[in-house]
Amino acid sequence: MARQKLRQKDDKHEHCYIRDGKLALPYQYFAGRVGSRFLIALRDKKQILGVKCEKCNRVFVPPRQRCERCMEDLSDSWVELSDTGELTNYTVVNYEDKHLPRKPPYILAMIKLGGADTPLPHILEGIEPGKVELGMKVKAVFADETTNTILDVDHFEPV
Amino acid sequence: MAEYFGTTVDDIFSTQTERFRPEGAEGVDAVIAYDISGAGGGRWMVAIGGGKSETKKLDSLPAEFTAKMITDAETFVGMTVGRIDGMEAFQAGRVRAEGDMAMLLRLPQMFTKYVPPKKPITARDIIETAVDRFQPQYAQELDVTVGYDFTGKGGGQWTAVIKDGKCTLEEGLRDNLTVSNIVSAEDYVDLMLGKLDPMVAFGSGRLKLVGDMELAMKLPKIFAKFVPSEEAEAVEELIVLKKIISVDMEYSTGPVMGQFFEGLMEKKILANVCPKCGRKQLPPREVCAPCRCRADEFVEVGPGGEITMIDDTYYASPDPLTGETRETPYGSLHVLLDGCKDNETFWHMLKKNDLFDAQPGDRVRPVWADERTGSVNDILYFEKVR
Amino acid sequence: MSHKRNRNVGIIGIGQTQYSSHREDVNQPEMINEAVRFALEDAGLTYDDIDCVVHGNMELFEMVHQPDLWHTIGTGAYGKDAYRVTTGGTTGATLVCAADNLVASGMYDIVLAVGFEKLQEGHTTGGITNMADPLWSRNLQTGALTGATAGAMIREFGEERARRAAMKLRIDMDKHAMLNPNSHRSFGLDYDQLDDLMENSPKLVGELRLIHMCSQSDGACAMIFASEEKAKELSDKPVWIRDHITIHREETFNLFGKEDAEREETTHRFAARKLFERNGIDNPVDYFDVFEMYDPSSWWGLDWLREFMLLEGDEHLKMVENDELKIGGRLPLNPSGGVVAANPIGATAMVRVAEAALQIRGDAGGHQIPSEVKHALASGFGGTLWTVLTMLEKDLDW
Amino acid sequence: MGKRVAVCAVEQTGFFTNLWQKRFQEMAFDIVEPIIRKTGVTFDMATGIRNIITCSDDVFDARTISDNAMTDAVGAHYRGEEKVTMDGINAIGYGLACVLSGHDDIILIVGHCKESQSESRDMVTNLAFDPFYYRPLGLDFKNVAALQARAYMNKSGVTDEHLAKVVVNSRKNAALNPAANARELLTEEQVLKSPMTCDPIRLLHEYPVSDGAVAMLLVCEERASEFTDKPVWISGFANCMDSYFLGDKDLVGNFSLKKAAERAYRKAGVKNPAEEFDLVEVNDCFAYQTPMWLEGLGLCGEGKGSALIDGGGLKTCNVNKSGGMLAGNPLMIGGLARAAEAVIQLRGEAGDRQVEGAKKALAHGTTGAAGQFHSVLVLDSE
Repeated sequence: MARQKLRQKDDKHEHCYIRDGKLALPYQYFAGRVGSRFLIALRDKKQILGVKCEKCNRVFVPPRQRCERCMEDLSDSWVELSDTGELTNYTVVNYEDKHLPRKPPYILAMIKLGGADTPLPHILEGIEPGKVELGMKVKAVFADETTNTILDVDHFEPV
Repeated sequence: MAEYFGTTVDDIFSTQTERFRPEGAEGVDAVIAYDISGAGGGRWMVAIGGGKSETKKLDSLPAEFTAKMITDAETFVGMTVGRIDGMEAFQAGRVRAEGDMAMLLRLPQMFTKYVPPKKPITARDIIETAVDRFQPQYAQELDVTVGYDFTGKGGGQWTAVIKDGKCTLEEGLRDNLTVSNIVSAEDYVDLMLGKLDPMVAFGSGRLKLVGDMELAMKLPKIFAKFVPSEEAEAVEELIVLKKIISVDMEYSTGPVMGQFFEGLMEKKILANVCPKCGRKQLPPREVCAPCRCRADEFVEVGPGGEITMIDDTYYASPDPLTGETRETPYGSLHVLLDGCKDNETFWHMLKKNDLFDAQPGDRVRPVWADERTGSVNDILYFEKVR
Repeated sequence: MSHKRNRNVGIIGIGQTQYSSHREDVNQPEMINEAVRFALEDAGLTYDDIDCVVHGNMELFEMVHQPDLWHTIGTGAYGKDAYRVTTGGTTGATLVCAADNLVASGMYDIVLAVGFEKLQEGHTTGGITNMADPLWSRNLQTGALTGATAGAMIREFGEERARRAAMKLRIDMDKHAMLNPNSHRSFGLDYDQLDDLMENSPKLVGELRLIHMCSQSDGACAMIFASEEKAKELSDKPVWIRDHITIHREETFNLFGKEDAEREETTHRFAARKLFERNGIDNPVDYFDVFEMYDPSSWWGLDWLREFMLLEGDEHLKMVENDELKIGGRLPLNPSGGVVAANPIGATAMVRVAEAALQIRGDAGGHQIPSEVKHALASGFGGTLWTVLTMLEKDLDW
Repeated sequence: MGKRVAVCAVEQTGFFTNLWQKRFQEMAFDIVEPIIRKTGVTFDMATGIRNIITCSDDVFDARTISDNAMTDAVGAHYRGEEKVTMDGINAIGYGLACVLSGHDDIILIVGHCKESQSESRDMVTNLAFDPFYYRPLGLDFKNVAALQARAYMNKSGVTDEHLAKVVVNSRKNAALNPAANARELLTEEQVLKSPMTCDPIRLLHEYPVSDGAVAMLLVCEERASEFTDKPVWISGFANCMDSYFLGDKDLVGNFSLKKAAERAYRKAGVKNPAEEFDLVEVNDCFAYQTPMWLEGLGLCGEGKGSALIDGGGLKTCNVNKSGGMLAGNPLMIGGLARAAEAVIQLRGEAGDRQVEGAKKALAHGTTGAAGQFHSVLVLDSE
């Protein structure tokens, strides 16, 4: 592979250089049985599932095998959540970066789905950033193509 | 045809050609022979070349091949469908390889993974386990008939007869059923796999119960929960997300390594010297580790020297900076450059042709790249002085 | 004689997952939680009893930045004090040192330590290669693979004897692994395969062959540590930590050159000598009843035995040849099967301590040493010949 | 706590937006060297430093086991080296344990981070999230902070104008601190006009990308006088973990900070935090965090962050005399840098920004998104 020459950022520092490189490695992440069930329901049935802790009486989303507070096993306590919910918080992301799912500006919101006790972060579209209001009703728009992640809901939009 | 893990060896080879990935096989010209013993085994060859691939079943193995894999049918299928660890099978001698091992290790790049066709669980699969799931302790004194009327696609009709603490299953619906379940075959599967809540199904009318409701409520106890069999488990989808994570970096040389790289560009190898112990460092670093002081004087060493150690490497490791897999075998070596002593060795690569010829004690010299950019690659490799 | 400490610390709970390369059924926190649950059950405690959680692994094996944050849902650290330590392969051993220090200091009474790795989620060899300097050695290194030790031993003891001893040790370890249901690898190797394996096991680097090398495993290990007072109150058979020592070394630029002319002592021997000196142990082979060593390959295991046990000449080869390292032998080495049988890297060095403690308790099951185990040694290995040694005792009588 | 542990020396590189001319190894050795020189400490196995605690992060360093790269630069060749990889202030907590356990007399702590090495620190912190639910949404420590900022501002009445005051105050203090990164004075108007990067967070509300390193020498009580005549005593340390999933927790509840503070205060015998500290260093990566963390630490009443700012409390309470995190420290050692400033102040070596007669100080560190994990350290000069 052809390599670029070492480069200097300024000429004040003798013998000092930068080499452009990467941190790049392959990964494969497993969602596990609990996560797979959630992601498959999302992908195949356009259904958003939560898990309910009977002990704490809370319905969580995203799913997790254990209740973080009381550590009860939640892997068999599925609850179907509504695909609409209430916006509880948001920010307008106005910077650009490779890890971000959209070009700026876009709205990152927290949405409490019907049936859930914990809001879920997701992208809000279909509304001017200046018009977003806490408490507004929003609805999931499912993605056409699956990524087997939470982005199988492509975004939420106002009802 | 013998099945292992629900798949045959033929199933796998019949999809071999369609799983070919030309982009993963650039520049490859190879014949891979397979000698697979045991029931369902046989001999196959897979030819790869010119951006194409061809698979043939053979009576006898080809005389010439790039690499050959020898194993048994069960192990082969198990490895292919991910139920047997290939490395482990290899280590334990259940798989043997002849010829170019590296070519076998490249196969996953050249062919996409074999995925066994999904065999979804049907209502019939589940109802046929009813007798096995019957729990007599909850059915003492019962003399009843339970009807199952599955509608829609994959539907059918069955009757479970419970009497004298025993359960039998018949096809078709009897008359005068004690209780009858009427539900679509699809919903029944979901109910039994826990994907559909029974109360929701009942409440919405998707599940109809006719007859003795009290008995209907007891059914989940009388018949234990359906657990998909080992084979059904195997096709359970577990989500995996593959990613190459890449973040650009600016690696600093600092003034010490910087001087060393300046030297390489001029075909000079510079070591820095510890003012306390006199240790020479290659490549130079700011600090002498044993003395915990700065080492800031530079001396030119080499460029020739004596080999102290060679690592002949057969395992292909990807270059973490490029992701490219190196050709094997290759040799890395430690050289005691002229002007250095003890452990003041220099780590680099050995010329490929010298790999099985050179040994510790031999004289070597660096072969410089024509275009030098201030990197480890400014020296192509060290070659034996003949 | 003993190393000073503010208060004694006992191991009162141990949990390990099955080690495997197939853990698609769980994500990272779920796998960790398995080990945590087993440790709590073992100790008869609940999450509420834990004061502090110590977490460790290597970020780039799974590429999760500060993973203890996400893993809180598996470790149960919510609302608790927490630390995250990581020192390469020695991480698991450092977790034990950290938990010991945190309890002995009086800062916490009961500490849970969790080491894990899900190597299946990353590229292990690439990840290890990534430890090398990006401007130099990253282009030269191949994971943790080197034939240098094999080459040196062949030069010292002759090809036949050295290769035979390394393979004999490999088969000894597999025999032990067959007795341990948690092993990732237990092949059922037999001594009549020795010649065949010596010739036919594929070469990785030089005489380091595939069969000699450790696995890439998924798995987690959790341990619970308590102050002397609490340990006596909560456990019938606490295992006491007597002392530990950590010795690191500069990075690899010249690691495999000749020995340092002035020092002429490896990190392993240096660590063992210092540890045994300050604890008054003259003859480690006789003193210890079991040694759980971090043996990434049979060659290293064989070579390092000489260093850790302060042996001279070919004493270590004789120990292998005379069956002294097998369960029931003079100094059983890795009754668990060792690292060649299972290597979830961030947990591996902790598993050594956990297995040594199980031997002292008499709870090792199928691979329990038949005679009483009172004194145990565990080693961790990482980085560029870093070492951590931990001494465990059955009785508080040193 | 029976026996005590002293901080006997502290050094910092000074913080810069891009120290491209140095490898991080040299950055570390630049501060280890003066510690050796000024205290006379050795690495003798019997009487000197046997154990070094480093603090760094593999992703930021782009090296697996990045402490492997540090061994020579921190003096750990043939000595012990243990890496704490969370906010470096926890290395002080762990160092405390090493000494109090009796295992070590002396601990050298060296924390480093070069945020400038990677193309984007936000890409690094995105990797702190799980791969399926949060990472694909592009969550990073900045946009999650923005969610927390909105929630906090709604609850507390802290306004954009208050945040401008916080930044202006940070810069005023930083101007007097030669080690600080962002030292140019700003007006409130400049802050109010700076672009909204992640509503309600403005560009000037963010800590600047920073490189640097901090080292400290911890010594047991019996031997502290061998190395300094101005020991600073660690009288309390604690930390606490909150929920991972953002929706699970009360974003503005300060749950883990309150718990960490309560435990640290108990150990240090602090009964009335609002009155006892002569100076306070809080790890404020974003301007809204200054008042929010002060509330969590019990230094002003619940919901009284805005009142504190309006009443000039940042000045009278000597909050972030260093300039704070807002003036620029790298993420991995934000809290460690806070502790360094507290030690410098308690030693009376803070020059133009010295708090006269400072005897008791609080240093705070945080790790994770929206303050998932907090650490609290109490230091005394007597």
